[in-house]
Amino acid sequence: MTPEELRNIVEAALFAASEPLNVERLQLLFEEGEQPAKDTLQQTLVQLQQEYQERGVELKEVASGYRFQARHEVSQWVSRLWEEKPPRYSRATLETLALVAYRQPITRGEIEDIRGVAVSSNIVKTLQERNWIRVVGHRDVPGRPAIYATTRQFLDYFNLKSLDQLPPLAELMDIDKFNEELDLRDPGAEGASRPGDDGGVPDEPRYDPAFEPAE
Amino acid sequence: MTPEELRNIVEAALFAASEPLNVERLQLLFEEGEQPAKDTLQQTLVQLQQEYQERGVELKEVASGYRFQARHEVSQWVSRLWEEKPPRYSRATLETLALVAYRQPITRGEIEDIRGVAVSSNIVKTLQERNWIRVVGHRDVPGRPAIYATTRQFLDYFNLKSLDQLPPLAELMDIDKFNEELDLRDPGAEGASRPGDDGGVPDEPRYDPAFEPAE
Amino acid sequence: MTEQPVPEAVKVDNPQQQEMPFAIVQGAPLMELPKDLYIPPQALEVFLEAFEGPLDLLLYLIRRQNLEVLDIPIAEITHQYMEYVELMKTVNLELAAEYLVMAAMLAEIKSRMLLPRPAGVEEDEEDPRAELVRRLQEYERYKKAAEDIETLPRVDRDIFPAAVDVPHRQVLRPHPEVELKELLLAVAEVIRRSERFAHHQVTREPLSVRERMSQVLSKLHSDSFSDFTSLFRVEEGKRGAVVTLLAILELIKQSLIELIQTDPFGPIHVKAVAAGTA
Repeated sequence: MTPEELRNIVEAALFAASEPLNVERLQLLFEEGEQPAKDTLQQTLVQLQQEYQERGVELKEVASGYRFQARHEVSQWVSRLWEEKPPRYSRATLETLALVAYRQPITRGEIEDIRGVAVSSNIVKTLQERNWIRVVGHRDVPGRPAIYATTRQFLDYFNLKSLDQLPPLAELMDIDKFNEELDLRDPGAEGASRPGDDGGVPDEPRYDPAFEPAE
Repeated sequence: MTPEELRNIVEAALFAASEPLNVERLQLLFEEGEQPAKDTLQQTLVQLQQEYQERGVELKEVASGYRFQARHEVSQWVSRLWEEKPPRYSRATLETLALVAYRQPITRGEIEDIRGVAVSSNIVKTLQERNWIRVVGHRDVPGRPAIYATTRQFLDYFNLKSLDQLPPLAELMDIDKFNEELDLRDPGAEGASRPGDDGGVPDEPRYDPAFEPAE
Repeated sequence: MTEQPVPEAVKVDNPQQQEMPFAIVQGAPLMELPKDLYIPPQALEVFLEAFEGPLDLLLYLIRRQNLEVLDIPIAEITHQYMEYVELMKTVNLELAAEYLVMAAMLAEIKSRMLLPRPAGVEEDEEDPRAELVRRLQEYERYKKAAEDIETLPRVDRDIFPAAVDVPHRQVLRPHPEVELKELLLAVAEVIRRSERFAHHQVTREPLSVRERMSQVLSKLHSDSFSDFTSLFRVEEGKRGAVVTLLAILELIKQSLIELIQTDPFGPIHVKAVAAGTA
């Protein structure tokens, strides 16, 4: 097989697939024993990315692999292909999604604690049906509540390669500093027993999608 | 708008659309007053057709307009994107194969005697089409039944050099001991209570080399 | 999926965007959220739907007064908050429950703030507002994160993946995969079954002999004789010869092949008994 033939197969597969393809998936297009090496496929992908650099579509790498998509510069024209408005999501849905994305793995109860309001089953169901979040386990407490995490499809949908491409979370002002500013107390007093402290909120998502088992 | 910008818009729209687009439809991508002439769009389409002449996808004119499609030459690989999940063999098929392996050369009647139940022609046909068993002769009794044996492909599939690499029957018959050994050798068996395990079938190798009897 | 459009009222925390009517109450546009405490009862539900819960409402009240979260005038905010909660109770009890919890928290903070601190006693106790501030800040950062996610480019709205047809698509039906283990379990099971229920005792020849029987059989023709010695291979040694001989004897016993020797000590010829198709 010549490099051109290989490129054409990879190109056509990426265009024809309804979801992003990674190198492992591309290998499966070939009979056993005829599979190109991963390095070779990786080079082909880089070559394609270059060949499409100046065109209307680009080869974009997202969480679960590579996909061809309309280049940002032309999307205002392309969007006119569809008359229907794209779906919108309620604030409750987006806030729940944000909490799963930034605080995963997380239970519904923990989401409710932070939002201060109940999370409806519909929202969780909607997010699961969209394949944006999924149950990754159960917490070992009474009731064994489900623990949720985001999926690769979530990242794919938002054009992201990994969770750390999400916009950074706003800084949370330190309570110690707050106590100082209130000027009610000794400035030196350490807030040794902060109420509700859960051991510190990580600024970075703790969940690595690379660990997600293949589906 | 430069010709390249126009080409990129048309290219992206053709790739993003789920149905063929004609020149009139392409015009609608643009604001009124900014719509390119039909001739211009027609030229752009011809240009795109030429640019994709040697690639994995081609711009094809069909009844309702133009669409990009995978080129015929690559479709055998691209088709594997939708390869169905392999089915499983029935127990009757596995037992028939197992008896041919262990009791060859053997007729269908002899297999039926041991299994205590009829062996359907389909099972024998399936195994012959797979090139795992073949007819090596006919028994000189009324009806002249075919005698079956396993093939080289059968050995290759199971990664065996010869049949006596299979464990002897006597060893297999001690089923409890045998099961225990299988469990010990099966690396997947220990993951029975993994968190987040959704009951999916684990990706086990189809042949465990550790299983091969020592020579 | 029940995608509700985000109500316009979501924009309440951008006070400059007040040209849009916040709600239409009995035909009259309500241009902004009420600044005083009076909410027309008909608008209450719309008003509540604009908020994602007590923390959101509290944040709104603080932001509306251009206050830093850190400088909450608890007394004033509590007072306003309680007024709203009173209104809610009359309309939507279920929703009010969560707001009531917050009201209780505000009331507690307020009471603790009112109590005089005993002079000369070093308090280890934190400012009673600390927990509330922590929760408000925590909620606000995820509220902000949700807004950020909303603005991310996304498929269906900003991202248009390419999709092409495969007109010459072939239907590929792969063969089932079988593990050796499955095969071994199958044979063990079938033999065990046959020994338990049938008169039939399955003999257990070494597999090498059975394999050789197949090989010998497939080498022979029924219409012509082969040389007996051609069945043996020197490189297999004694063991190979024994296996082949056992296989030939078993094949003769089963009347699958015949041996012919015309003269004593003359060459032996062998052929398959049946006119096989192999």
